[in-house]
Amino acid sequence: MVKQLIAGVDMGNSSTEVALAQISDDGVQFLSQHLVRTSGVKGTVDNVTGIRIALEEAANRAGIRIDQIDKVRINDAAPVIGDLAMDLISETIITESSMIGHNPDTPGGAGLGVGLTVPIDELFDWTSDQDVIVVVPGQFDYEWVASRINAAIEQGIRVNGAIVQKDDGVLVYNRLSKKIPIVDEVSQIEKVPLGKLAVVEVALPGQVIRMASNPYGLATIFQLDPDTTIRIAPIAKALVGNRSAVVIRTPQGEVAERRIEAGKLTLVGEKQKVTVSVNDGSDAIMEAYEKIGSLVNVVGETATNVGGMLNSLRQNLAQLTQQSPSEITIRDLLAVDAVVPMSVSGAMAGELTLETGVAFASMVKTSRLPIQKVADTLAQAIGVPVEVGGVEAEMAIRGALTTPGTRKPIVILDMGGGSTDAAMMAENGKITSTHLAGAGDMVTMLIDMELGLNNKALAEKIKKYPLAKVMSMFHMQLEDGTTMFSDAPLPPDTFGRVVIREGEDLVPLNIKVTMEKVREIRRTAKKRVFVTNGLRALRRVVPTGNLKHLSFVVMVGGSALDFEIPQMLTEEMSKYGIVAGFANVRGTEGPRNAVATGLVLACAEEVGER
Amino acid sequence: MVKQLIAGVDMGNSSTEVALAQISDDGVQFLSQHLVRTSGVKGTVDNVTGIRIALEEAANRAGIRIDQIDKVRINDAAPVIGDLAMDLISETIITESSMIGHNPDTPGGAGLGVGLTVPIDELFDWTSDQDVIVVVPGQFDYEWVASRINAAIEQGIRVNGAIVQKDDGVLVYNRLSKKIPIVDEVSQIEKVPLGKLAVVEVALPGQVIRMASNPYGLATIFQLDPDTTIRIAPIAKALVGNRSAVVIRTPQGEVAERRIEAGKLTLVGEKQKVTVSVNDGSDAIMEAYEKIGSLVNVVGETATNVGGMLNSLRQNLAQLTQQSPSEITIRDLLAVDAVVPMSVSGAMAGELTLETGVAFASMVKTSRLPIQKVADTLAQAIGVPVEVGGVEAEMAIRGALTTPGTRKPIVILDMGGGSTDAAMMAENGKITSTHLAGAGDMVTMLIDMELGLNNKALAEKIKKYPLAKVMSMFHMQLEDGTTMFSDAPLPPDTFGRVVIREGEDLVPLNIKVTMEKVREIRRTAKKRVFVTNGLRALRRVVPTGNLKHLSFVVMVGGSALDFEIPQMLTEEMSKYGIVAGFANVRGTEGPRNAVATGLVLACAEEVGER
Amino acid sequence: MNNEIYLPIICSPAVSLADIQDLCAGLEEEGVPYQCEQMAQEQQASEFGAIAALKSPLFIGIGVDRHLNCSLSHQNLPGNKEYITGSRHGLRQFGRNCGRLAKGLPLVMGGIENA
Amino acid sequence: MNNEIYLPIICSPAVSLADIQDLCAGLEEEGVPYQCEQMAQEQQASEFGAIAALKSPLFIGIGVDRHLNCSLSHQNLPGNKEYITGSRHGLRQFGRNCGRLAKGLPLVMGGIENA
Ligand SMILES: Nc1ncnc2c1ncn2[C@@H]1O[C@H](COP(=O)(O)OP(=O)(O)O)[C@@H](O)[C@H]1O
Ligand SMILES: Nc1ncnc2c1ncn2[C@@H]1O[C@H](COP(=O)(O)OP(=O)(O)O)[C@@H](O)[C@H]1O
Ligand SMILES: [Mg+2]
Ligand SMILES: [Mg+2]
Repeated sequence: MVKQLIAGVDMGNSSTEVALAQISDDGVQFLSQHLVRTSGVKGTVDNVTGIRIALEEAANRAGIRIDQIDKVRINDAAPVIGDLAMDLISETIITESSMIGHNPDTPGGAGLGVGLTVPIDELFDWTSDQDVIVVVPGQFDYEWVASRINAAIEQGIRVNGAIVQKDDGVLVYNRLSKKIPIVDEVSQIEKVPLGKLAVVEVALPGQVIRMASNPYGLATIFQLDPDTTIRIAPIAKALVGNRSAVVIRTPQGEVAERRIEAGKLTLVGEKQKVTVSVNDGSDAIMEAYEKIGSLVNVVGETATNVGGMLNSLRQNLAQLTQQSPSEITIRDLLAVDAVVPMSVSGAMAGELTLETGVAFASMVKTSRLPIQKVADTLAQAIGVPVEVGGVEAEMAIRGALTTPGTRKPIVILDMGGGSTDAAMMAENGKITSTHLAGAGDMVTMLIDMELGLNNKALAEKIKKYPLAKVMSMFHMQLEDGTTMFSDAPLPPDTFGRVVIREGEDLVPLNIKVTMEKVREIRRTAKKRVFVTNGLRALRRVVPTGNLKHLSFVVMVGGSALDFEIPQMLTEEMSKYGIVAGFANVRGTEGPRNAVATGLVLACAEEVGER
Repeated sequence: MVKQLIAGVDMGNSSTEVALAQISDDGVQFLSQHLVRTSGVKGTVDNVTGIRIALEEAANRAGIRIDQIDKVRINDAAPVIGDLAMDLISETIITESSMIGHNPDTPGGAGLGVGLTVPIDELFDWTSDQDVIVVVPGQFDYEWVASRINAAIEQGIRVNGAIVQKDDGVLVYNRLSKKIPIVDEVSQIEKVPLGKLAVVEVALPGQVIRMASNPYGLATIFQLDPDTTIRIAPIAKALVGNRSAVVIRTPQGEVAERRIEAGKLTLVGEKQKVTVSVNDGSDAIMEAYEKIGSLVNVVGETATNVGGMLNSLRQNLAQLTQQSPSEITIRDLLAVDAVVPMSVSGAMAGELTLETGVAFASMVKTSRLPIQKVADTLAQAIGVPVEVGGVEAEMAIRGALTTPGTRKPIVILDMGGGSTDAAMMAENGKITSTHLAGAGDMVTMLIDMELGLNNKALAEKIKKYPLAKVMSMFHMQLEDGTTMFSDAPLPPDTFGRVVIREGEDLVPLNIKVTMEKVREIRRTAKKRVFVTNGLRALRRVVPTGNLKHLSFVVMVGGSALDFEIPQMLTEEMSKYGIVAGFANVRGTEGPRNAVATGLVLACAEEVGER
Repeated sequence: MNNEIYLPIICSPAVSLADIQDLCAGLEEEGVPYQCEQMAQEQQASEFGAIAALKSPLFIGIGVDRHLNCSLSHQNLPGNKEYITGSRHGLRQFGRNCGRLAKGLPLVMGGIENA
Repeated sequence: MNNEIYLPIICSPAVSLADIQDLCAGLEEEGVPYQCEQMAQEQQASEFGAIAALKSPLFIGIGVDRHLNCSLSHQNLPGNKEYITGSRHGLRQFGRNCGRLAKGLPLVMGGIENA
């Protein structure tokens, strides 16, 4: 009777997984499994450190020593590597300080005031038949400011509004005898042009301004002719949705939304090329891609943003895979539109606007990975025979088929960090596979950019855990509206904020965004990457290209652990009558360990055949 | 020197507006204006009552008597009438009670339990080596239920979960010695099949279930073969996003999302016809429409939903306009997708699902309206000469051009209740106009349906006023996140609810929807109707069809008073370099009174020419 | 413990725990802890409620009179003003609504009399 | 008035209104009403804060000691535990944050010491 201890090892870009089993005449009995972060770039000898730790832990759990293992089999990892980049295609620029449209938390009063901009210390130098908007730099005290405005009004100077540098809007307002709207927290007040006609508008709490955000409102206020109205219109547009605003009329003052020349992409197919401008957005790019069918390479226009982007990508990947940059060809591309908060150039109060951009994931085929070298090094390190065996896609399917309720024909979606890999096993056992750019890391990048975090680790947490909003010292509201009490006071740095519920820990987000907005960004990012890629993958691997001929789709990989991605695909694919869900490898492991399990099963079969 | 008192009267579908002015050698001096609800159907003598009241009030405000007016001019109202309808295209049906996926507020415990469904009073009749899910009808007291379950567990009966009719989940849970997940508030518990294998899953607060919403999770639990997994997959899909669920395995049990045969529409153009299935959704319908160019009529497939819908529409309009139904031809159509909460047929706990549907606005040209008759009756009633004069579109443009910052070429969008009317005046004064189906009333209908209110008046309020959420007895959160305190306690019926802030009044919404969701539905409805129609209108009236050749778009009408619709158009149209905003008629009236003002101005011109 | 979260219920001397069992069940189902206390003197439900509110870590409190009329008060409500009231016929729902008030959830309607 | 909303500030006998003007300005800018009261006996800021919280219709209160150390407490916090603290060098921001606590808004960071 043969009785062997066999370990399967799956090296991925992010994770290394191990399955340990005993093979005997009674069949295969799995003893343990383990997962560690992949050490180094996939397919290099750096991986050995990680594999060894994983094997040791698995052996440990099975109650054996690593040198008791009879054979280790590692997967012939697919020679693909992904990378990410982002390109802005719009930019908002203010020239000549013609507006401030920011939203201080506590402006003063409400209403509309029009007049010439006058510094508070020159208020009495003005003739009394002028309408005035008073400009208050930070060095002045609110008591003094208020009394001075009151005195000026007493003298008949028509003060109709105020622009204040410090957060003093309400304080000044409360001390005025005649009530005027006040916009405060204008940090760069020295940029406010003086002696110019200006309007200050503040809306009631919970409402938005109506006059300054309407071009004809501005035309009425400033008595503009039609030509000037055309020039000032982008200001009105930029103010849509604000609670408060200041607009100052200067001869050259302008707000422009500039399209950045992001450059053109040339998608090189097997038979044809298509060139598309990045400015046209992701839909246009993906449509062009669809037209040319399979991709041979992507080239960016030189001396443009996208050109530079693709160059640095090639450089990166060349370094990683130790090839020359010219050998690197992009074999798949996923473009996704993103809306990114950016600070307005030329602004006076740190205003942000939402600019549009395109995010790219790209996928490069490298020359064959030196897996044999990894195997040899590993064998030496642990003193156990190591063999390279089994195409990754085939092993993944084998492992996934241990999920209850599945059978051939089947498609697996391996949703990892850098790529989404798909493989189909037909009725007759024939396997087709494909590798797509864009997976978990792209979701993380999109969340990071769209929330303006500049913090990958935080974005990764937002991706993985549910949100809440801390409503008081002792309770918070969860994503679904449920209230949750706390006996101990919630930490001050979480108070009033959106927090990530990482188990018992609360990680606060220091951004001015509602919980619902964060949730929406998180979910849209997941949809844009994984629903898109799920469908792209199916169209590639299903022989007829017609999704209705398919019954089973099984998701594996790290991103199949996500608390909502698999459900999004379940919903989407049900439209085509496809049963889709995350795997439950061996009925117990969930979406993890498919390839490692497949390796063991393949090995067992061979042993059995002998 | 001529000195005349002239009144312009604009009869709309919803509102009747009046402008009163004195014409002299010095020009036109507007004295007053007024607006009333239109009495009766536009263009019928029923209107006279309303017009008279409006004239009286305007005269009153100007300090004159109505019989001092020298001349009344009423507009030659456009002979168009709109109507609305809605058609569902999907429906969820449960057969044989195979699932309950509802979300009680207070389920008990958390986790997953599997077993045969057994009534609580037969619990001890079961052999002890069975896994059991206990079914608890409403007549049993929670104390008794808990003690019985405890006793059963003591005896070795494996009770793994409970399905409870009353809202007793937490009460029972708190009294159990072994903790199990409990789904409660299952109102129709008598429909739960007994002696069948069932799973009860409850997620932690703020989280969603993962096993019952994954087809392979259900396959693992019920040990299903692939074919059965295919049949049970729609159940998993239907449970996506729930916090708790019960799935019971019965031989015929099934949840199906049925496509209702909504029928086909035939769009008849001048040269060609296109037939499109309502099931294909609004985009397909509007694309088909675009292909055929201008519409001569729309016909619905007989004996289908949409056929019936178009028939009753014709009936309605025939009655309104006193024509025969066969004379009624649909000259414009706006289709919009809508997601509507509906109760699941065959459900056990009053579950709702979101079904898809298509909403239609349609526009009918009637024969010329009997305006002269209205004029004659009015003249008799008030003893002042009344003349019919001026095409509505021309008058509207004239009035709108009194907005500061505007000039020819200009487009006005008259955004009313039943229709969106557009007119362009070219450089040379030539006017092109068009009437489009879909305006304010369609927005109200969409809000009503998508929130499942069945209350038009409430939906109209949601459209017009901002929202808040009452967070405690003494404070609420406004749409923009601002907190607002109240000295007096907020009424109990608003507590914890989303409310409409109609001035000082708070109108509570008795639905389980977040403030953000209501806001999103409101804003999307506005966008789908008015942004779509704005662009459709421009393409029709701009001679080249190229929007970039246009500079000024001015919005008038009731829906231009909306607190966000004009800003949406300002934003959208700025993409084409168009200056768009709501009118400020005469620099003071905002988007109201354009036609009435235009009528007075036209009249004054004629007087001057004489 | 000083920082424990609970909702105080203050009852008439004529009321037994069994009488208000349904009220307590409503609170328990909503997951809101409570503590009952009996007064020596007869008073009105609203007066009991106001006393309960004053000592409540949740700022609201329940009063129950001898007829099982119930009253919920808040510390910030002047005098003995009640926010919601209940009677012997709707104890479970009144308790449930008190729990929902503590949690910031909308009340379940039908049978609630606004004070 | 019994139902007025305000935030109590309880100060050391050594502190004058002028000393805490900045603190008050922070509260006023946030639109939160306050009332100041001076104690006869010297105590710690956290003790003053706990007293202020107990009488506060907003359930939070501010204490200020003779050195202008400030403390914000909540009725539900055990003993004299503080939620946030401030010093003479950040009175305006401390006041602002107290106002934001009353309104449920996130605190402005920089210079806040968590207690
Ligand atoms: N619990 C989780 N929820 C969501 N995403 C996860 C979770 N765990 C891992 N991931 C994501 O899975 C990706 C890595 O998947 P993995 O299968 O380990 O990668 P690879 O196949 O490239 O080795 C990362 O993007 C990571 O963020
Ligand atoms: N303040 C407002 N905000 C939003 N919509 C409004 C407002 N006032 C009126 N409306 C909408 O305007 C529409 C009626 O517009 P109106 O110009 O009076 O119609 P018509 O031109 O058909 O007479 C209705 O749909 C109504 O809901
Ligand atoms: Mg301020
Ligand atoms: Mg319950």
